[in-house]
Amino acid sequence: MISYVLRRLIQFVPTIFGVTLIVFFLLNVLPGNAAMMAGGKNRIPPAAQKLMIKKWGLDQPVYARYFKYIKGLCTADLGTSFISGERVTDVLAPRLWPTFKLAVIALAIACVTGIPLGFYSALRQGTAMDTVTMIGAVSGVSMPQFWLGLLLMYFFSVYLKILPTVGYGNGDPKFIILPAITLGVGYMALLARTTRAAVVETLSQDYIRTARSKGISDLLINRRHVLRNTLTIILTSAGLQFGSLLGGTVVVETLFSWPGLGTMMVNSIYYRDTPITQGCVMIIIVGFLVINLLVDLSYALIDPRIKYQ
Amino acid sequence: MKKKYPHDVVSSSGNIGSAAENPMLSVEDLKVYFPVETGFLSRRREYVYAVDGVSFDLKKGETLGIVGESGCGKTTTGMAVLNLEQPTSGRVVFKGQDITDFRKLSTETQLQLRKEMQVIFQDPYSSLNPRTSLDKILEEPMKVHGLYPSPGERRDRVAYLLERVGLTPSQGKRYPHSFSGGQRQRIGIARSLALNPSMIVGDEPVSALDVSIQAQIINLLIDLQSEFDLSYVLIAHDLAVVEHISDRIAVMYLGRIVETAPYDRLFVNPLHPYTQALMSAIPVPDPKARKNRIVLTGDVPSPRHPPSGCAFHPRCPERLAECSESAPGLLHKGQAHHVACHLVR
Amino acid sequence: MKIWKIGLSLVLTLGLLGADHSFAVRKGGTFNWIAPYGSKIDTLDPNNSGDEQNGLVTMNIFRCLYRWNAAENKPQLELADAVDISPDGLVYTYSLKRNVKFHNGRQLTADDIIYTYNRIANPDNALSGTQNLVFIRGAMDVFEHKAKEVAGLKKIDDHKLEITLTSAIDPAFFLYSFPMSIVPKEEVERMDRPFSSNPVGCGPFKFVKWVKGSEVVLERFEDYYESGKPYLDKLVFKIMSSSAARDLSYRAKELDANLLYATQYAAYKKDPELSKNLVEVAEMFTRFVAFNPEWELADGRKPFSDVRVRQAFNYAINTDLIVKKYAKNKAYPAISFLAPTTPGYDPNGKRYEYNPEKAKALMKAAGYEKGFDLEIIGTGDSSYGTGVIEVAIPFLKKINISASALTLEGAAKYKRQGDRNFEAMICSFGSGPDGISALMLFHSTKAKKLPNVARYKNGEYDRTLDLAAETRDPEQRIAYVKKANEILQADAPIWFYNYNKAVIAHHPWVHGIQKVGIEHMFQDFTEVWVEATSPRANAK
Amino acid sequence: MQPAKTVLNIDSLFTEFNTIDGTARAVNDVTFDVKRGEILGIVGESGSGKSVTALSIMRLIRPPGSIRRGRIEFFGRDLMGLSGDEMKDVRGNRISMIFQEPMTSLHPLFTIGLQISEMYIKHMGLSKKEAWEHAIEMLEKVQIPSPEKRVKDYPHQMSGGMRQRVMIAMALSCNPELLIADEPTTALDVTIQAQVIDLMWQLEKEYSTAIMMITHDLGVIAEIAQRVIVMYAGEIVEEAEVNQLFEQPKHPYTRALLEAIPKLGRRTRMGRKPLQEIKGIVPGLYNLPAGCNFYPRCPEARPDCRLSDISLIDLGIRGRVRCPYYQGAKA
Amino acid sequence: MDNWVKKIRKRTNLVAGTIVFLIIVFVAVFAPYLAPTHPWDDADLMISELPPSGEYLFGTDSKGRDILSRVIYGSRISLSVGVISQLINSVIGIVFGLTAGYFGRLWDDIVVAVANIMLSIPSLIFALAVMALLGPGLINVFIALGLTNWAYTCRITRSQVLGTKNQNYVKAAKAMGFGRCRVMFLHILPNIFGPILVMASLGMADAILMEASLSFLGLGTQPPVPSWGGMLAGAREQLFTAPWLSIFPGLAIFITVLGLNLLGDGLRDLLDPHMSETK
Repeated sequence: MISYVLRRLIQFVPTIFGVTLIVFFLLNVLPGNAAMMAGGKNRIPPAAQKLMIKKWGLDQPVYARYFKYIKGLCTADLGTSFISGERVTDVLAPRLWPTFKLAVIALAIACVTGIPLGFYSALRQGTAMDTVTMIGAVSGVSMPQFWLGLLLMYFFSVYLKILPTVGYGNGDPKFIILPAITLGVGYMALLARTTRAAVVETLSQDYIRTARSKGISDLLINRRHVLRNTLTIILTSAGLQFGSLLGGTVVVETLFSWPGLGTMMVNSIYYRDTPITQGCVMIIIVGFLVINLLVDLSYALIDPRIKYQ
Repeated sequence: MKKKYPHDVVSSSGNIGSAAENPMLSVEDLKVYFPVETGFLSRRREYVYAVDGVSFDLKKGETLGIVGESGCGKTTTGMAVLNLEQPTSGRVVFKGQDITDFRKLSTETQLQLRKEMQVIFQDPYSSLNPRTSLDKILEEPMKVHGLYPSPGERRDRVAYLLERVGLTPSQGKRYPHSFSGGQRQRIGIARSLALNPSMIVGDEPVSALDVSIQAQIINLLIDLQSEFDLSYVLIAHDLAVVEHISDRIAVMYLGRIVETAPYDRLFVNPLHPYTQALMSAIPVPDPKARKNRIVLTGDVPSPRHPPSGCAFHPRCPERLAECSESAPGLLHKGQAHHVACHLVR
Repeated sequence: MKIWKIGLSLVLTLGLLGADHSFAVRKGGTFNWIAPYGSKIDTLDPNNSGDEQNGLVTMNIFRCLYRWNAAENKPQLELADAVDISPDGLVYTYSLKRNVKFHNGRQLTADDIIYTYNRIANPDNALSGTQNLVFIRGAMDVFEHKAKEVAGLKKIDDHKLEITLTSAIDPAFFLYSFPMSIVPKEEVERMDRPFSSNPVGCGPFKFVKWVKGSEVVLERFEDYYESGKPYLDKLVFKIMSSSAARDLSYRAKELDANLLYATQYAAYKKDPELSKNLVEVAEMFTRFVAFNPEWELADGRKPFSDVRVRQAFNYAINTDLIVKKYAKNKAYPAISFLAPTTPGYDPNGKRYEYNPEKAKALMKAAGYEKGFDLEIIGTGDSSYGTGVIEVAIPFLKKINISASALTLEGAAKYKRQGDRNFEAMICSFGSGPDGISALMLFHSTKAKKLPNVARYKNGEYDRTLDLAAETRDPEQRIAYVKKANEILQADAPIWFYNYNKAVIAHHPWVHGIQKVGIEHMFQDFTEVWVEATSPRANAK
Repeated sequence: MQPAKTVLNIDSLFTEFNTIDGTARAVNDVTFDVKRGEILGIVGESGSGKSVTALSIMRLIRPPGSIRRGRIEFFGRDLMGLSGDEMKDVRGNRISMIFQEPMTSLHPLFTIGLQISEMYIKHMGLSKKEAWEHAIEMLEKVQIPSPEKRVKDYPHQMSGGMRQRVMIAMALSCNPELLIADEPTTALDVTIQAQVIDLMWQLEKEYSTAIMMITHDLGVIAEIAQRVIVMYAGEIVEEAEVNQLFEQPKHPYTRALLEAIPKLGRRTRMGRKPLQEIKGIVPGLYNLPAGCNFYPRCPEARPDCRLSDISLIDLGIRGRVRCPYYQGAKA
Repeated sequence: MDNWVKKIRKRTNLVAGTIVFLIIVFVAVFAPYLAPTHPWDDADLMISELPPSGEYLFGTDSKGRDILSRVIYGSRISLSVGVISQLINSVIGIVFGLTAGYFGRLWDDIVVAVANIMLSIPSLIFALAVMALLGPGLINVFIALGLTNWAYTCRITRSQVLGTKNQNYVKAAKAMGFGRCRVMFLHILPNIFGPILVMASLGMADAILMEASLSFLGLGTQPPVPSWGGMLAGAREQLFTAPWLSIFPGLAIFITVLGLNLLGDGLRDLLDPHMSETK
């Protein structure tokens, strides 16, 4: 088990290098540079821009910069932000927790609602309830997040006046509810659909028939026999889609003034603050990889057939 | 890894057909191991010893039956002969040509060999491409191999094949899903005949069929053999079927041949305890024949960790002390009867 | 010799307060304000960023040598009580205020100003304020690595500073803006925490915390040099780029004031309650479409090199209707470039009225009767992005110009702007507070910030502007500026769209929101206070 | 032996599957009974309706299938009239079932101990611990070595034969009156099959449970059954005592089936003769032929066989047969 | 064949999905005949931002254009974005997935690694970077979205190939000496096409929404050409002041996504009732 984890962790390395390579070169070929954007509306004169470019090493060829970056990476040095001049690690560190918290709570909301919903509609295949769930799931997927976010804000903050509209509120749990729901709904829809498919498949398995032939109640069959087996399928899908959940934080964080990584990443792309973009991508990717590792490991808890030597 | 059979093994054999001829197929000390990677930094490799030193010959026009329980390596042997599995070691000689390293042969030779050797599979459902019509299934190999170059000839050939296996040419436009299991097996047979092969490996060709259909296919296979001058390697677990079709039978257990003999010798005088147990275990459709069977204890061991010495010894009712220590070689007991057992000297 | 002696005028303050309420100011309370531009604040090191988003925060933490007087719409002395100007107008001697303290308790001296300006000039720091110093003697030498310190800065004593200029211009316009904020050396060079996220200044508010991506919290600096100010206990900047979200937050009374976009402006105007407390100002930003005269058609003709085509463009579009319907009156139709609040603006200037017939005639005269295809680039901004072009498309169609819009992301647009790789481009530029520097944008050789976007070349225009810059007589200067503005109008190197009308809505309990023409968001919170009816009147 | 007492009595059972292809009459007017302590063999090819009959008895037919009509009397009580919960008390407790695929019929994610103890918890109300003890006991009865260790195993850690023993242990754990075994040995190797058949013999003697043995293998039937029902295309075509069936098969289908099987040693003794084929294919359940279902394939068919449905002829102690010409054919 | 007709008729998902899809295709193809006005040339500022009425069924936008016409024309962009980007996705995913699954070994390792990398880069970020690199424009939207999501298709294809390549008909094809390409593309691919098709139909929905996201960021299709996403984006800040601006394009997206989902589900049921949904 431990050696399996170690091996997986080592496998992270090439993936991370691959991603940095792709992202680094993609960012490099983007038109414009940080110096151009540095002054905001008060553009910086071209001469000063040249100086900045030199200072940031943007005048060096891209491969040289990449190797420098990788060298830094090996010593856990993610570089320095162009704009603020602070170390990337210092900039990112305080934004990790809010994004993590948001993603996890959104995930929890999605799981708590999506899985039972999918389960329920699978058990009532072909009924009106099933159709309603399906349509609900599709609306969840096709509803733009800013729409949902604004509607929730209107309903809960302006109309009911029970929740704050935006902000982080020092970690006050009231503040996370709306952004988490907004982020989680699409994911919930996805989980509901995956769960439904998985349950439908599981229900046709021989061992479910065996369980029935034993005279066990449907409740127990569903709760124990079906759910357990379905979990692995749901987990895989949930893990793979976690990337898109993280991607969704961009819109939600911006809308709700949530101090997370998503906003920072988009802004850093806009301002061509590549060290920050790289850092954000790095964190998101490590997050994705770790989540998927955890998913794989949790298989071992659910499925005794999987052994990690 | 160092378990080896003595190399003498089946040298003279066969009772049907002209014994003077060189064998059509000759398999020598064939081993097929599947690597299983375990461990972390060390990258320890374990092997599944699927086939562990199998040797046999097949003469022109002969049928060799290979029987054994699941996991004994009979299917892998068949696939290795066809080069659908890469042998780990040993030699496969077909019509005098060493084809062990199939990929190293020239493309032309490969194509030629593919034409000569064909296969019929067990499961009639998975062995036909569900998205291809019957005509295409039969025509495609001809096109690839450049047989019957004109469309008309091909069409005639397809019609002939379909008729020969008991289908009608008008069914050629249909897709496999509209056929029953028995019909599909006929299609599989027709396909294997499309290229005029000289040898066919049948991997449990009748075991998935209903009893009433099984007889049809067995009869068909026997008829086709003489008509097309075929040699068969027939892999099966049902001894009764094997006895009915084969000229010679090899009994496999855990990757090795434990006994090989002409069909009649084997039934009259099975020498290996495993063969005896196998034969006694088969339920006979005659309630009066209920008898005291040899019921073997335990399960077939995993080919990943085969027992020491004779692989059968943990289950053998007559095992000797030496059975767990050394593996017996195949001994010739006359009339092409070979057996690998310490009891038989 | 002229002495400006402007202390912080109590009279002025009272006048301001008296204007919109009749009872006494109240101390205390938290004010929730916004940072509406983009969803981030990069840095709170004021010298390091020219972005308004950062500036609207840092200007409340820091103070510059000068400050923008919103009421009089011009810069005024801030950190000095008085300034002596030499007769040739090249040497300025400032008598600094003696009661200015940094938030770390240390008093401000002339050294701090010298340190700050040297810091800005030093090219190794790559700070964005550099451009504002070029008029000080020796600044360019530092900038070009020829000297270590700006020669024109001299400390006479702790509270006397002498600045020598290269030409006789008013430094106030260059030294009032937030990138020129005075910073304390010991805090900037601290190793234990970066200055950019732990700013220490001498302004009315002290930095408390910055939740990056979410909010910046400031609190009253008790030792601020203007006694009794500021009134607010706490000032919170919520970073909110979505105007719809801001609207909801404002309606939920979580924000005390809100910057409105066109869509909300129209809605607020209609609402009997919300329409009561709107503070509108003509901002010194002009939105326009710049033509590229170098751009060639396939047949080698350069349509925009012909003044008739450019004029036709101006005549063809019903600008008033667009301002009314699309911008929902949250703008003023433009007459030439200079904004209404900028000196030199002529409200009676001749406008290009909507006259499609004349436009057609001009096009015909120029030989473009059949028109041409035109791609106009811009960003996705709602007030000066490609949306405006979409509205203009049907008008241009009538003079046979088939226009399309290409929305570019900011950096990509700037790249093309810099490379002059466009046919026409919609943008927004500051058109104040100094008419000369604003019009310099179209000077063929001296365009300062970025090369002349419209590649406009007119000897007369250049000469007029040069004359304006050289003149010391204010009246004459304004006259030259006006003239240049007129030439620009006549030559039409751009389509003059509108000047922004910036609107801040505030709740009834809020007092002291001013009209700030340079940028409405640059509110000086020393003046702002809230009544006890504020939901946050007593929040700490 | 105890006096023959009827455990189960099936009367005119019809089970259908309504699918988009039409209605499949999987079980068509099936009537038979099972007596205490006997092993009833049901033999037939795929699609003959034997498994559906078994599932109908358990009332485990899932949509789109449904029991159209018929009585399923278990000790005189019609199971069709029971509520869902009452039926659950019967299932596993009084009637239990073993399935064909021991690989897939056990839940892969639970220990076999848990899967067996579920039965005790549900039907006997035992505590988890007691149930666990019983599970170990039961494993011992089905001759699983070191049961106290294996009880914690997961199905994938066991061989096919072992798994089938577990299934048997589970089925017998509540001492049911009727055990339905649906092809219990088909997926097993012959040597393992022999073990399982032996085990079933022993258990049957010990518990005197009535067993319904469903299989397509006439050899297995001959080994284990006392009475045999032959099914074809959803109908019973013949019922007879086992010796009688093999010695004097009455229905042409039974006869053809017996002839079609290659028998071990036959070639060696008598030389190779072509196997007796049954021509054609098993008819699809969606479009059964008119008249006798076997008519198109019957080597002894007569023209009038296709005219009207053939009813099952009761021959008393000689069983039943669905062929009016059984005697003539025999001749 | 009769059977097929019957089968299809009984599949409500498939039928409903197909109908919705066909309607949208119809609307897209015949947009000029269906739309009451030209979606941008007929703009009239005098009628800007009118709520839905008898004259303007869906109302008008802030630029004085009929929203109904724009929604109708928008189907062209949104649909072509969905179809073409999915086509690119599928081709890339299939080629990589097929070869990786079939050849195995080092190539498989490489493809799996690259696919994992692609999966771990948030797709919006990747598309954003590609768009920023290529510049805006419809073709570039196709390319950006086409390059973004192929990893899912690749994964599905690969796992399907792993399951299929040991099928006996593949072995039989090999045994008959068929070349690798023939085996891969003529024997394996047609049999795993079902799940890929399902992926593609669901991916289309994704792509339409992604185009919307790109439009929000000003990187989608170029004005004045309407796309649903672009319309939504433009109306983003007017959700409460002029709700009709976003409701109708939003509904159009919803209906299309619903239709494509139904179609995907239906196809899956039709082609393989036991395929597990992994996306």
